[in-house]
Amino acid sequence: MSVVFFVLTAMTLAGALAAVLLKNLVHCALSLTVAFAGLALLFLELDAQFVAFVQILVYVGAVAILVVFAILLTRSAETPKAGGVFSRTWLAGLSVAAAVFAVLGWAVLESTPWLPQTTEAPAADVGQIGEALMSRYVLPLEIVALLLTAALIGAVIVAMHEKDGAQ
Amino acid sequence: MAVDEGLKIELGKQGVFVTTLQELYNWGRRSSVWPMNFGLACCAIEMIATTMARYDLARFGAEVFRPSPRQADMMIISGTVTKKMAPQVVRLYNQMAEPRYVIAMGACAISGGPFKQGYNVLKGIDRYIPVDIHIPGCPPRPEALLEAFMALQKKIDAQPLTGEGRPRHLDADAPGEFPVPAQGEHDLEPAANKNVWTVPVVIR
Amino acid sequence: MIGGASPLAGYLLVAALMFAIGLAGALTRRNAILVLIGIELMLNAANLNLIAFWRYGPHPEVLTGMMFAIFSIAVAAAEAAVGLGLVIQIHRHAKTVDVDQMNRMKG
Amino acid sequence: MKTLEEIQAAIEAAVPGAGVEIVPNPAPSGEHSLRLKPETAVEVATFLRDDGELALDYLSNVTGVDWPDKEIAEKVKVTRAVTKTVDGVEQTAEETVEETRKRVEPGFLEVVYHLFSMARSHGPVVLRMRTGNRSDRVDLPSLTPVWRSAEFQEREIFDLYGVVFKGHPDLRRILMWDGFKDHPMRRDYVAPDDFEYEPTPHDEVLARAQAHRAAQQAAAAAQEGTGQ
Amino acid sequence: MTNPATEYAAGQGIGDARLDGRMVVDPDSGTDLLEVAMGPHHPSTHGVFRMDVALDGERITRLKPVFGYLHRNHEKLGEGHTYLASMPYTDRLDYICSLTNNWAYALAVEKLAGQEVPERAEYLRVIVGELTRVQNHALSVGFLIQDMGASGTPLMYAFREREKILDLFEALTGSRMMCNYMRFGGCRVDATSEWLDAVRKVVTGLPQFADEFEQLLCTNEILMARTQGVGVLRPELAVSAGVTGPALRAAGVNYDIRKVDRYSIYDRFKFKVPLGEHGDVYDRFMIRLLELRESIKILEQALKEIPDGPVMDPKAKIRNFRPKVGEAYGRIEAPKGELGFYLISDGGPNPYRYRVRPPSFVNLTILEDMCLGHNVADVVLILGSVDIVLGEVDR
Amino acid sequence: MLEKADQVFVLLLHWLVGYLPAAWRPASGVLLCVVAIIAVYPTLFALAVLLERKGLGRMQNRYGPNRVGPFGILQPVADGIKSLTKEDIVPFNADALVHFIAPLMLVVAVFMGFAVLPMGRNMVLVDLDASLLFFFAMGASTELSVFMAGWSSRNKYSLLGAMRAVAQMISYEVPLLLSTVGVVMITGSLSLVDIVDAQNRYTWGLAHWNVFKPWGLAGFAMFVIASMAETNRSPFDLPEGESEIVAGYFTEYSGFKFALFFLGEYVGMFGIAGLGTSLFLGGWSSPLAVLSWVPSWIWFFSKVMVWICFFIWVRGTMPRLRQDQLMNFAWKFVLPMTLLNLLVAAEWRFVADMWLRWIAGMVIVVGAYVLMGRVGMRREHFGPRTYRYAE
Amino acid sequence: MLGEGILKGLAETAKNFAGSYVSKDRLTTVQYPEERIAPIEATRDFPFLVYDGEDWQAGLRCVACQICEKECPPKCIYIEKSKDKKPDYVGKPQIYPARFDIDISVCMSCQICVEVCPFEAIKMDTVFELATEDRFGGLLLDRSKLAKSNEYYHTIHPTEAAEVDARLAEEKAKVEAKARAAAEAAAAKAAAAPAAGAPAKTEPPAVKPAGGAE
Repeated sequence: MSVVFFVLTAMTLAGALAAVLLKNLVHCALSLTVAFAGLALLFLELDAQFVAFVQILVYVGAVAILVVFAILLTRSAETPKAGGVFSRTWLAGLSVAAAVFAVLGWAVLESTPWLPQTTEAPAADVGQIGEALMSRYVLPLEIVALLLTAALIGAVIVAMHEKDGAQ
Repeated sequence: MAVDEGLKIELGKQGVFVTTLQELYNWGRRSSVWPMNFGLACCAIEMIATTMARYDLARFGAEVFRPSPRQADMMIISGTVTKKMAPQVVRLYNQMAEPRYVIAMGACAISGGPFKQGYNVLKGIDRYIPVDIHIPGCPPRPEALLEAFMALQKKIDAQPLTGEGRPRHLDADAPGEFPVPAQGEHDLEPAANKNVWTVPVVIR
Repeated sequence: MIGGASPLAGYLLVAALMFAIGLAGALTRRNAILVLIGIELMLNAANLNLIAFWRYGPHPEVLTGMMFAIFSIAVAAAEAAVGLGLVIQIHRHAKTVDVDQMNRMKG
Repeated sequence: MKTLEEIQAAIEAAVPGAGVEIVPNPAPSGEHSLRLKPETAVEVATFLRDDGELALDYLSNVTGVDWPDKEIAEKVKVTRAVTKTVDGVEQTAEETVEETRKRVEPGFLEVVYHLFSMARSHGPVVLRMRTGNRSDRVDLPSLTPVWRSAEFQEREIFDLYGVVFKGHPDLRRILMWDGFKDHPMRRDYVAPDDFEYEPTPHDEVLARAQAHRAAQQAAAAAQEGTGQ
Repeated sequence: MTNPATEYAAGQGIGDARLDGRMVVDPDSGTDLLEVAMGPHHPSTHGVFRMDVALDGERITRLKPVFGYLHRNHEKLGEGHTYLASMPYTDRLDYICSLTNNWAYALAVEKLAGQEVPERAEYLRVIVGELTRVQNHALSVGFLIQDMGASGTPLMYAFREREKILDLFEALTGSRMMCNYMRFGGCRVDATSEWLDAVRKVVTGLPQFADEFEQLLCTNEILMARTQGVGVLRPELAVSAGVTGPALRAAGVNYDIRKVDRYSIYDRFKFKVPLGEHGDVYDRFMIRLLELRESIKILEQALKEIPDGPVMDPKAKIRNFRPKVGEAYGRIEAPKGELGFYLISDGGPNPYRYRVRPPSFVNLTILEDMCLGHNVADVVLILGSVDIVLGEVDR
Repeated sequence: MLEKADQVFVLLLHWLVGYLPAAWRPASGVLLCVVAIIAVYPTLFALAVLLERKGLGRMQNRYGPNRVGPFGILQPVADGIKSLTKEDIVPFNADALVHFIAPLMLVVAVFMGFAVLPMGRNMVLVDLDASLLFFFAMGASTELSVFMAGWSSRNKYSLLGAMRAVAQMISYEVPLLLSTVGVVMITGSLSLVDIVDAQNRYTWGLAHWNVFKPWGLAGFAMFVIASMAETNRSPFDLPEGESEIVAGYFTEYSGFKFALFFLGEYVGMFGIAGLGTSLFLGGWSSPLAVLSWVPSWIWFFSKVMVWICFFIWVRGTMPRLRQDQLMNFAWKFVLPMTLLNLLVAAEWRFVADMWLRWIAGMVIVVGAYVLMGRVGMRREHFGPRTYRYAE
Repeated sequence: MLGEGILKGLAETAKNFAGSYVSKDRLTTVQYPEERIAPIEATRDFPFLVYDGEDWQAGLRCVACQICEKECPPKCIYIEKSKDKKPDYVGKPQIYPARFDIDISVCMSCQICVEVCPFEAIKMDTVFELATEDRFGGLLLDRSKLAKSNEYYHTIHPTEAAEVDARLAEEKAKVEAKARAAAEAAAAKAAAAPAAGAPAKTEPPAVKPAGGAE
């Protein structure tokens, strides 16, 4: 447990909190990227270089931008809501979330003594990951590839303007 | 800041070059004057000609025509300012970041020029914004613009950073924004900004 | 401090907290995009768990946790794309992204 | 190309009651023009455009002209009945007297159209129309539906002269700003006075500059007075 | 791309001077329209010109040009000045081609007063007029490519050539741009034989310049992709809207006033009129380059045939010039289209009515029709291909 | 001696670090390298700006800046001083924090990329085994800063420019990434050091640069196109297309923040040029075996500068594309070509016969290029025209 | 083929780039303050008043006929006639301009004043380096600033000046011939010609800025 860990944790959690609490949606999205970046750094701290870079490439480079585009396209950043930013049932939602956190936290704390203590960094370079992907995990890889293609096509179709003739 | 001229020359002879902060600042300001991409009428063509191969304003490092007033240092009012256009010109000037300079290029920009008797022509842009250099001519030759540019450089060079003749942006009391005239039913209102434009007393 | 006992516990707590924040966001915000953001946060919390377990787990050389995280990121990206596409489409029809108002069945 | 008289005849044949007059032009250019009645102008214009032989498909130029009210002093021979007492008997006799009468001929705004044919490469045919007066009867039919090129030029005439074109699709001010009130090309337009500093004034400018100068000097004197 | 930023720095955003945008909802389509005002100070509106544009995404659904930012009251001033004093003002109409403006005005006054022009003066007029056309076309093509985002290279080449021509103008008339050269009944000064030799030298170099320009641009894929099929102008609409000049001929209508009116001495020269087929921006661009080459041909012939003689009608009066009562409309094929002057004389020293029929103003009538359905980026190109000069549009 | 010249910076570093206590050495070594990078690239940026202005001038028959300092070399310095001292305007309505962070974030992200570029033999800050991925991850985060700049300014043109920039950068990131996959496939590594090492071999005195192979050539061409778009260089400089949207996303920026954008843009160019050099042009290796004595870092930096000069040359010649054409070009031409290139790379990998793989590779690459070019031009209905004349 | 035109264009710019180092045609810049374009004789910028002889006040050709003032299109000339008369270069007593101002901030360099001047008194100058910070003082030229010698006129427009001189000489000869004839006819009367008044002193500046030093 180093100082780095606490700093990164603080950054990540602050980003996450800001992302759900801020009023301006673009600010939410930008805080979300802070959370993502913090998470990527946590992955680096956990010796998972590859995942960290993928996290930045995918989340910061793509998902955050997508969110931002969606916000601009739906113009939700500028229209202040009449009834505030939170849902009518916010209390219920909050209590559910609190309950979940309580359960999870309790579980973690309870199981602490049994958790493993290994500290030496496992070797996981890109070559190994590649080999694993092509051997043991080739089936999931292919399925994910298929899924991604389907999702891509789906997203395009969903977001595509209907032609005028379709109406 | 106050290094004796004679001492400086003496040091220079011995290979020691003294540059004061003021000189460095003025040198930087004067060597990198980016004009705004802004043209109004006939003179704009001569202004463009000045940036072209024959005259090459770029030699002075001033070919970086910025389309955004925020990044421009100099506004060349090149051509007739009409009353319909004047508010926009003032607004653009207001949008520029200090230090900013204005060159009124050509007769129309200075005084309305040949068109001054027209009902829609502003009689000189210095009724609303402060002008640093005036170039007469209709239109002035490209060389005249280059000369004016060098005159502006000289003017910048001569400005002390403190005291009486300091540039406007270092003077806390100097106005940073200039009121934009409104287009009234018959004329611009007001017809001139009294803080900028002091009508000379005519001895005649 | 608990973290001192096992670094894994610290990560797990962070992940739990982040999951809770994401859940709270998804459940309490009115804007559909914010709901998606909350879901992303939850997914990321899960990823953190996966990586942490891989790192401190008994068999890191098998790379299971890491693989899981990679696949999860890929799927999450696809999910975000489709989800946001849906939100935009709903906005186009219903002229709102307020989940409280998205209660009509027809577009 | 047909002569103007032939064109006039053709118009009369095609549009009965068109009432087209020929306005002569004494200049060496010899470009005489046809004066249209506003009521039938659009029909006549359409005919001129569509007629196979004339095919005036190209409207080049639209001009506004302001003819202000003219004060005309003319000598008129007036015959009037005069009661005279001749020899104690009242007689009514007719007498012709020459007298100078001043009358104000009402001015009008005129619009001139120059037509050419691109298909047949001939022209110009000049059309003119007049408004009733310069103040309230200033509407004329717009020829924009016939020739698109009139669109901006008619707008300009509306802006600068104040002719209102009926049937124009988008009649707004074009050169001056929207809040502007005057029609500056009219001959009686008074330009705004901003001759505060005139180093080389002439004529009326001189007069205005002097007025400004006097005011200026008075102000300066007043300031001096308060200053001391 | 719809755009949420409706408010910007109050009165101080850059957008404020350039555009004044608000969001309106088109009740018919239900989509959001974005209203943008391009100009009056916009880097590529060729001066102070504004276009009020309504955008559906990036597609133009409405475009209204707004004029008057350079309205210098030319016509009003013309009515207050003598016939002669208006001549230097015509220089400032289309300030790129002052000599053709001089020519059109001189032609109109000559028509009004019935004056003759000596033969040598006619030749000189043709020479300077065609030189003007060459430099105007080079410039307009250069500006068009500049609007397309080239970093100035074609414009620089155009200006390189223009400077050579301007040197000729200066040597003949004394000024680079505002020549004030023609007079009613001839030209102000005679050309020396050295000047004519200098013109010959420049004219010999022009084809090489045209080649270079074509090499640089004509088959450039980016240029073709951006200009072909953009801003199509149908010939019927062009005729109805009174479009003249290269824009009309690019639409395929064979109408060149030099051929139609045969004014001056154009019937003596052999030259052809290039015609476009598609009427798009690329055609207008190419027609200008081809016309430039035809102008070179005219120049070569005129320089060969120019006779000796006076350049001024000895009967012409410079001062106290009072034409008889009447009116006249004189027009020429200026580089931008039909430039006409309509003069009414009441017998006084000043024209009673002085009207300019500016080609670029009338050509702008169809700007909206050409732009509808295109992209914002195309508007800039279409406007560039119409080739306007604001001095002439607003007068 | 030559050996020493080659390793001069490495030796210098070791010598400097040698003075420090052993515990501080690794950290201070990294710090020194970072300082070196931060010092070198802005200098190169100044040089490139001057080169661009002078080079463009020469292309346009003029001199370019030549008065500020001898031959104008102090021009960038003057520009720097001016920009530093210029008033910094934050628009009244702008989001001041985001407005402030955006240029910083751009510059930081752009500089991060240099950490993995091998700038000479043994001259790499961190030799990650996923360095290519790292570079792209950093490149991806610049998009966000561009968006932040455009959005926070609260100006329509800024936002439009930012949207355009982001859309363009995302679109071209895909082909940019895919064009490098061929290299990764053949080299079998994501590490730039390994990739350069693999090219540093010679046959008949000629280097084994990837660009000399069919898949490398096609990949290189696509990489060049995509890199121009990625760095917003002409003819893909739409986000700052001044004829349409003023100055794009930095319309509202003035003074030092604007200078940072300027810097970020050029340093980004260096980064991508360095990456392309490492991937296709053999990084720091010399083109001919006989020239191997020239220090490796000279090769690297001169290749980068040549790349920049090419960018300048293109900028001096081209008009710019339109937004939709830009997108179409990315998705309908560059992307298919890069995908096809993967096929060629695979063919190269698995066909053993020397001549067959050469011929097959060339045929596929050239054939596909010609075919797609033709089809594309025909579908968009453009091509040279002829004109008729009337007498 | 796709890319062909682009390559052609690149070749063209490369040609110009390389050419700029070898050919003057491809490096057209004239580095203004040091180098100048060869002066073109016909060039005109702003008008000036020609004087003959040494003393500008005595030698001014202008007789204040005010034709140029009337004909000037932008009305930038301001003339006040003198009350007295002074002998001109021929020796004939003439009215001279007591004040002759040209506002070059309005002047459009159209040369009409030169054309209409019957006395060859006003000509066009070639000086264009007039940029000034002082709008009111710097751009309103009075007699003293406008007067330039005939020699100067010869240096800037040699051909034109020679023609003018020839024409003037011819006129002078004519005038002299006439004068001789007149003198012979009325020798007695001619002796009593009134002497011209002393020339006016140097003009005070026409205007001064409101907050000026004066």
